[in-house]
Amino acid sequence: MSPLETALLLFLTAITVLSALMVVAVRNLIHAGFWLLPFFLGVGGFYLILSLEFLFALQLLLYAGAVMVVVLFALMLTRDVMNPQIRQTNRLYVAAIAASASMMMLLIVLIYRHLGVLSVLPAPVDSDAITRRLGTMLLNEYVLPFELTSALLLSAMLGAIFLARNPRIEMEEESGE
Amino acid sequence: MVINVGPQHPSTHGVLRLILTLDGEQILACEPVIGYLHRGLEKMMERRPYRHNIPFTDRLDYLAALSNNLAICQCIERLGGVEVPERAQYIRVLLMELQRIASHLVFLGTFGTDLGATTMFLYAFREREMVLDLLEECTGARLTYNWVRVGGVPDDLPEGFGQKVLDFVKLFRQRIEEYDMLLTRNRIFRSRTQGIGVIPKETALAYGCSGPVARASGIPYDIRKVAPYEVYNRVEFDVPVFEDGDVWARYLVRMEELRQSLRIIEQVLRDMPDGPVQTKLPKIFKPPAGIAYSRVESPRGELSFMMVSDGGANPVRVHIRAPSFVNLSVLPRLLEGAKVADLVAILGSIDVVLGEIDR
Amino acid sequence: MNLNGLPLHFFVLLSAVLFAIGLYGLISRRNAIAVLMSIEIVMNAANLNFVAFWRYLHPQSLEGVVFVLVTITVAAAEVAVGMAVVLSIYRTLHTVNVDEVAQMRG
Amino acid sequence: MIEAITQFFTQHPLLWAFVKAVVLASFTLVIPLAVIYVERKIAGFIQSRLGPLHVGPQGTFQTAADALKLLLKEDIVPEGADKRFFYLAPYIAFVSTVLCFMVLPFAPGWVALEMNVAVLFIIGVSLFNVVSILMAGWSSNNKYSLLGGLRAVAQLLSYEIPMVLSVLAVVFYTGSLSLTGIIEYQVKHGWNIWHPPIMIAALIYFICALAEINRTPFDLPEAESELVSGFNTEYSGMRFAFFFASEFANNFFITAFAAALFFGGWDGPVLPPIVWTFLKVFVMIFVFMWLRWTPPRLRIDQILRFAWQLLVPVSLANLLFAIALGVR
Amino acid sequence: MGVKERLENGLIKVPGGTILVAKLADLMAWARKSSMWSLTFGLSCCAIEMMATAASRYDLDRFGMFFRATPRQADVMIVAGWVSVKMAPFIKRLYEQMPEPKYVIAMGGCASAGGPYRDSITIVKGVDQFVPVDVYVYGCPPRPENLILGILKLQERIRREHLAEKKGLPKPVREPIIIPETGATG
Amino acid sequence: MNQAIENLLQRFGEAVHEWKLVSPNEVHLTVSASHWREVAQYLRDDPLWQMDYPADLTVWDTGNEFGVYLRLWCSVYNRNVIVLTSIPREEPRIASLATLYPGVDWHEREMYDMYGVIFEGHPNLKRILLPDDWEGFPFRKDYVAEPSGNPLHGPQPVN
Amino acid sequence: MSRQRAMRDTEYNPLVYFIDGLVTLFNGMVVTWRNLWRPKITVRYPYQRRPVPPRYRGLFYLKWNEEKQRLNCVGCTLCAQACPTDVISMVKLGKGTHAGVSEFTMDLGRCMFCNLCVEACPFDAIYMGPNYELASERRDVSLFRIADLAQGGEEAVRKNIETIERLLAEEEKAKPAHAAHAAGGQSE
Repeated sequence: MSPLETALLLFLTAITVLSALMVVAVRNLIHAGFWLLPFFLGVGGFYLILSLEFLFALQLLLYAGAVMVVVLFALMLTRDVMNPQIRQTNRLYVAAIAASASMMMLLIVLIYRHLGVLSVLPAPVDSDAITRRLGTMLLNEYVLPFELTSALLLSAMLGAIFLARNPRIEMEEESGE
Repeated sequence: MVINVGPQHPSTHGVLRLILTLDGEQILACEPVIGYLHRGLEKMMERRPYRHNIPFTDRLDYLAALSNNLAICQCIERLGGVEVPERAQYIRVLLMELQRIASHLVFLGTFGTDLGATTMFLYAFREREMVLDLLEECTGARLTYNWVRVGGVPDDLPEGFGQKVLDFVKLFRQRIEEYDMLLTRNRIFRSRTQGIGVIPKETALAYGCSGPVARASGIPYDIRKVAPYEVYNRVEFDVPVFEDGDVWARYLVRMEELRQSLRIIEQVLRDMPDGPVQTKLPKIFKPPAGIAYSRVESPRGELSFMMVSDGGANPVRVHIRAPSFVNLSVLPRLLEGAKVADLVAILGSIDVVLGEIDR
Repeated sequence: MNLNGLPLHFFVLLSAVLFAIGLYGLISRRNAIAVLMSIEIVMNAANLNFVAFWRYLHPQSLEGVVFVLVTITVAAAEVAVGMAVVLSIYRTLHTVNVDEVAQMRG
Repeated sequence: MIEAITQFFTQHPLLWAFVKAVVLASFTLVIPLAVIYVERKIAGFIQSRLGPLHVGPQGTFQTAADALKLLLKEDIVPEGADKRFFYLAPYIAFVSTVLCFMVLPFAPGWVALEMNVAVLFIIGVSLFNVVSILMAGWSSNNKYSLLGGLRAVAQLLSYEIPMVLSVLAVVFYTGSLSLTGIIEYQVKHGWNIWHPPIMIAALIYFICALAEINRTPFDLPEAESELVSGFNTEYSGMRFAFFFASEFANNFFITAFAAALFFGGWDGPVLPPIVWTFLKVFVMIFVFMWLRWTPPRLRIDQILRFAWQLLVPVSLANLLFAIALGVR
Repeated sequence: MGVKERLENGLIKVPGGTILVAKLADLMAWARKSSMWSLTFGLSCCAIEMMATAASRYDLDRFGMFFRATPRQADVMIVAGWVSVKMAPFIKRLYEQMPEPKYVIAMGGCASAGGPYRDSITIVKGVDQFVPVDVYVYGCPPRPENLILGILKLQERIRREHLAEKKGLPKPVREPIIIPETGATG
Repeated sequence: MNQAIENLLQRFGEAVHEWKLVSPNEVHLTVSASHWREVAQYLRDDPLWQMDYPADLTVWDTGNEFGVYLRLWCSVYNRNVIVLTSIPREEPRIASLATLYPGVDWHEREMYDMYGVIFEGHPNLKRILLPDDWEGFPFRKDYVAEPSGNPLHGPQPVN
Repeated sequence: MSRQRAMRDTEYNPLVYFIDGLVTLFNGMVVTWRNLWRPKITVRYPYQRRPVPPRYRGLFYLKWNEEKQRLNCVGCTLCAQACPTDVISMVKLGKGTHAGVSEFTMDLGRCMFCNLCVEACPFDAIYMGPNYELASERRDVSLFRIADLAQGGEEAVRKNIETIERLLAEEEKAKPAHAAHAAGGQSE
C-alpha cells in the first residue's frame, strides 16, 4: 500500500467511525439523521476497497438514498416532539456505555486471540465478474433466500402501506416504500 | 400549525393576508386579514364635490375601472334626477362589456398562473392588450379610464372604432377556442378545479355573494337582468347559471360571460343610434337632499354606490358596496376543511381585487 | 485497490467498533427513530464483517456477498415497516419515545 | 506533445482523475447557462414574446450575467437557521449532479469513470439530491421551505421507484448494468426505443423525469403561487445559484441518461458521436420545455396518487414484460 | 461578496493589476445591471401595469428581469401602488430580507409621493419615507413603457454608481427632497 | 306586495315610522332602532317577503346622528327593500344582524371600524380595515385627521 | 337566463384519467406549438415605440397660440378648482382681457390624469399630450413648472410674458387714470 492509499484508508476509517459516533451521540436527532449519510458512504467506500462495486452501488442506492431519506422524512414528520433541548438518552445511559465498551473489549480480545488465523492476504478478484456471477448464483444456488427476501420485502411493503395509511393524510403513504 | 399567507404572497392577488390553522394538509380555520390597501376613500369623497370623485373610483376595482365610473355616475344621476342621452347609454354598455372582457382575461391569466399554467397568463394578457388598445383609443388611458360623466360620457367614440371592435370580436372568438383547448379541456386543470371549494346555494345567498360566484352557485343574480340599467334590456344575452358552486363552475361562468359579452358588443354596435352623448349640467352640481343607490354588474359582481346628500355641493356620505368585499367574506367558511393545495384555486376563483375590498 | 499489507483484522476491528457504537445507541436512545438508526449502524457493521471475511477467506464462493445482499434488503424492509409503525404510533400517541410508548400500552 | 501528456497522466492517475473532476465540475457549471438561456428563449417564443434580448447578441450573455450577479450577491443566512446544513445543502445537490455526469458516456471512450454498475450508481447518487433538498428545507427554519422540502422529497421518492423500475427494464432487456454496455448493445441491435416493452418504459421514464426535475405538471416543490419558492425560499446569492445550476444540469443529465438508455446514446450516422449525443439531448430538452409551458400543475396528493396507483404497477408489469422479452 | 471586497481593496494581485481589476469591476457592474430579478410586489393598480409589462407586449425578460416570489433572490423591489400605514412595516421587512446590492423602484405616483391620496389618513406619502428609493416612476398608473424607462434609468444608475466607486468618488447621495406644496387649497 | 306591506305595518305598527313604494318592486322603510333586528328577521322569514339576500349595510354620520341603511334583495320575487333607521351619536348601539345574515358580518365590522357603531350581538366585532391599534373612528365627522403629517410611527425616514 | 349543469367528469379511474390527460395535454401542446410560430407581439421599447392614440392622456402642455404670440391660459384657476387632488397652482399675470399666467406649476406625483382639468378649461389652454416618460432618479421630477409645460418651453414663456406685459401696457396707456401697479397678482 502506498502512503497515499494508507492516508485515504485512514481518512475513510475516521469518517466512518466519527459519523457513527455522531449518529448515536448527537442531541439533535435531525443532525443524527444527516450524519448517517457520511457513515453509509464510508461503509460503501470499504465495499469499494474490497472490490465490490455492485455492493457499493447498492449501498448508495438503498442505504444512503432510500433508508436515510425515509428516516429523515419520518424525523421531520414527527419533529414537534423533537426539541433539540430535550435529553435524547434514557436512564440506561451509563449502563449503555459500560455494556458497549465491554462488548467492544470482548470482541477485540477475541479477535487478537485468533489473529494468526485472520492475517491472510487476499487473492485478487475481478469485480466485473463478481457482479455477473452474483446474478447467476442468486437465481441458481441461492434462489430460496432470494425468494424469501422478496417475499419479505413484499410483505413489508404491504404492511408499511397498511400501517402508514391515514384517511386524512395521503402524503405519508410513500414513507412505506 | 399556523401558517401566515401574505400579505406579500404570490397567490393572494395583492395584499391579502390569510392566517391559516393547519392540521397536516387540511385547513382547520382561516382568518383573512384585510385593510393593507385601506385609504379611507369614502371619507375622502365626502370632502369633494360630487363629480370630483369619479376619478377616484378608477382606483377601486382597478381591473374594471369603467364599471366603477358608471356606478358612481349612475348614483349621482339618480340623486340629481339627470337623464342620459341614448347614445351615451349605448356607448356605456359597449365600454362596460369591453371592460368585462379585459377583467375576465386578467382573471383567466392569474387563475392559470395560480394553477401553474404560466403560458395562459401571457396569452390572456396578450389578448387583454388588444382590448386595452381599443379602450385606450376611446378613453385615452390604459387602466384608469375615467370615461363616464354624470349625464353621459365625455366624448363620442373615435372614428372607425366600431369596425376595430368588430375585428377584435372576430379574432377573440377564435382565441377563446384556443383557451378552451389549452386550459378548459385539460385533464389536470379539470381535476384541480372540479368539486373544489363548493359554495352551496344557501350559503351564497346568506352571505350575499354576487357576480360569477353567485351564478356558479345557482343564484340567477345578474343586475343586468334583475334590474336592467342603461340599455341592457334592449340587448339579448344569456346569463350562465350553474348549480355546482365549485371552482370549475365559477371558471365556466366567466368563460361563458366572455362569449356573452362579445354578443352584447355586436348588438350594441349594430343598434347604436346617433345623437348627443352628454347632458348639460350646471357648473356646480347640487343634487337635492336624499338617499340614492345604484347597482351595476361589475365583472366581480354587484357593485353598488350609496350616496346621502343634504343638498350641498359635497355628498354627506358615499358608501361603496364592493363585490369582492362581500365575496371574500365567504372565504373562511369555504376553506374550512379544504386542503392547503386547493387554497390557491379557491381564492383565485373568487377573483378578488384588493383595491375595492380595502377602499 | 491493492490490499497488500492491509490485514483482515483491520476490517474486523473496525466492524467491532462500529458494532459497539451501534449497541450504545440502541440501548441509550429514547426516540424510536433513533433506535432504528442505531440498528442500521449495527447491521452495517455486520455487513462489513461478512464482506471482509468473504474477501479474505473465500473469495471464490460469494456466500458472504449473498448474505450482505439479503441483509441490505431486509434492512430496507425493516426501515419501511419500522417507520410506518413509528408514524402510526406518533399519530395515535403523539410521542415516539420508546419508554413512554411501553408504559402507555396503546 | 499529446503522447507526452498522455504518458504524464498515465503515470499520475490521481492527477488525471483530478483533471477529469475539474472538467466535469466546470461542465456542470456551464451547461446550465446554455440550458437556461434556451429555456427562456423557448418560453418567450411560446408565449408570443422574445425572451432575453438586450444582454449580448440576442441575449446570449443573459445567463452568464445572471450567474455572475448571483455570485456577487450578499449571502444571507436566515436567523435561526441551522448554519452548517444550510451551507452544505447546495453543494450536496451540486456534487450529486457532478457525480452523475461522472459515469455518463458522451461518446465512445469519453467517460470520466467507466463503471460496470453505472446505472445503479447513477440512481443511488441522484438520491443525494433528495438529501440536499431535505437539508435545505429543514435548515432554513422557514415553514414554506420545510413544507416545500417535504413535498419535494415525497414526490421525488415516489417517482424514483417507477423510474428505477423502467430503467431496470432496459437493464434486463440489454443485459448490462453499464451505460457504455447499454449503448454498445444499441449500436449493434438498434435503438431500444423501437422495442415495445422499452417503449412503455421510455414513456414512464419520461413522466418520472418530469417529476424528478420538477417540471410542470409536477413542479410543485417550487410552485411559486403556493409555497413562494419551495425549499430554496431562504437561499440567496451563490448558494441559490448552486441549486439553480444543479437543477438545470440535472435537466441536462436526465435527458442525456434517457438518450443513452433509449435513443442509442452517441449512435447516429454521418455526424461525430459527441454531436449526436448533444443533438439528442437538446431535442429532448426542447420537448421538455415545450411541455413545461403548456399544462397547469397537479396537486400533491394527485401527484402521489398517480405515481402509486398507476406508474408503479404499470412499470412493474412492464419490467416483467421486458424480462420475458429480454435477450438473455 | 468576498471576491468583490477583495477586489475593491486591491488584495487580488495580478501582473498589470489595476487594469484587470478595473475590467473585472466593469464586468460586475454589467452583470448587476443586466440581471435584475425583481420581487413580485404588486400592491394595487400599478401592479396590473407591472404584470402587463412582464407580459408579452412589453416583455421584461428582454432585459433579463423576471419575477421571483421570494425576497432572498430578488435584486429590485418594484413597489407598485399605494402604501398604507398597515402595509409599510411589511415592505420594510421585505426590503431588509433582500440581499445586497438591492434597489427599489417606486412605481406610480402613490408609491413615489403619495399620489392622489394626499389627504388620506392612512396612506404613506411616498415609499421613500422608509426605504431608499432609486428610481421614481411617475404616472397614474405609469404606462409599461414608462416602467421600462425607469428600469433603464436604474441600470444607468448602477453603472454610474460603479463608475463613481471606481474613481474613488463618493456614491451619489440620495438627497431628501422637499416638494413645494402646490394647489389651490394647500 | 301591498299585502306584504300591510302585514308588516300591522305587525310592527308604530315601529315603522315611514314607508314608501318607490317602484313596484322596491320599498323604503324607516323603522325605529329598537325594532331593527325584529324587522330584519320578519323580512327574512315572512313567506310574503322572503328577503333572503343581504345586499348592503352601511352607516352615515349627519353630524347629529348616525343613520343606518340596510338593503335586502329577495331572490324569489326579485324585490328590493331598503330599511333605514337612526341612532344617537352619543351612544351608537344597534342590534347586530350578523347571525341573521352572515353577509353583513364584515359590513358591520367595517362600520364599527369607521364609525364606532357597536353592533350588539356581533360574534367578532373588531377592527377590520384599519390597524388594530388605531385610535378613534376616522369616518366620524368630528374626527381630526392630519393629512399632511406622516402617519407612520414606526419606521423613520432614511436617506 | 340559462340554467345549466357544468360539464362534469366521470368518477376517478387512473387509467382513463391518464389517457385523457395525455390527449388533452397533447391538445394543449398543439396550441403552444401554433403560438410558437406566430409573429411575436413584443415591442422593443427603448428602440421601438408604439404610437399612442390621439386621445392619450399623458403629460400636460399649455397651448401656445402662434397668432396671438402667447399661451392660451388666462389664469382663471378653473382647472385648479376642477382638480380633485389639487395638482395645479398658478400665478396670475395681468387681469381683464389680457390676463395670463407667469407661473403654472403641476405636481404629477399627485395627478390622476383624469382629464377633468382639461374638460373644465373654457379657453382651450391646457391639454394632456402624448408624453408618458416620467421616470427619474429624482423625486422632484414630478414637479413641472411653466417652462416645462408650455409648448415651446422657456422661449414661449418669455414671449408670453412679454406679449401680456405689452398688451397690459398698451391698455394702461389707453386708460391713464388707472394705477400702474397691476403687473401681477396671486390667483387667490
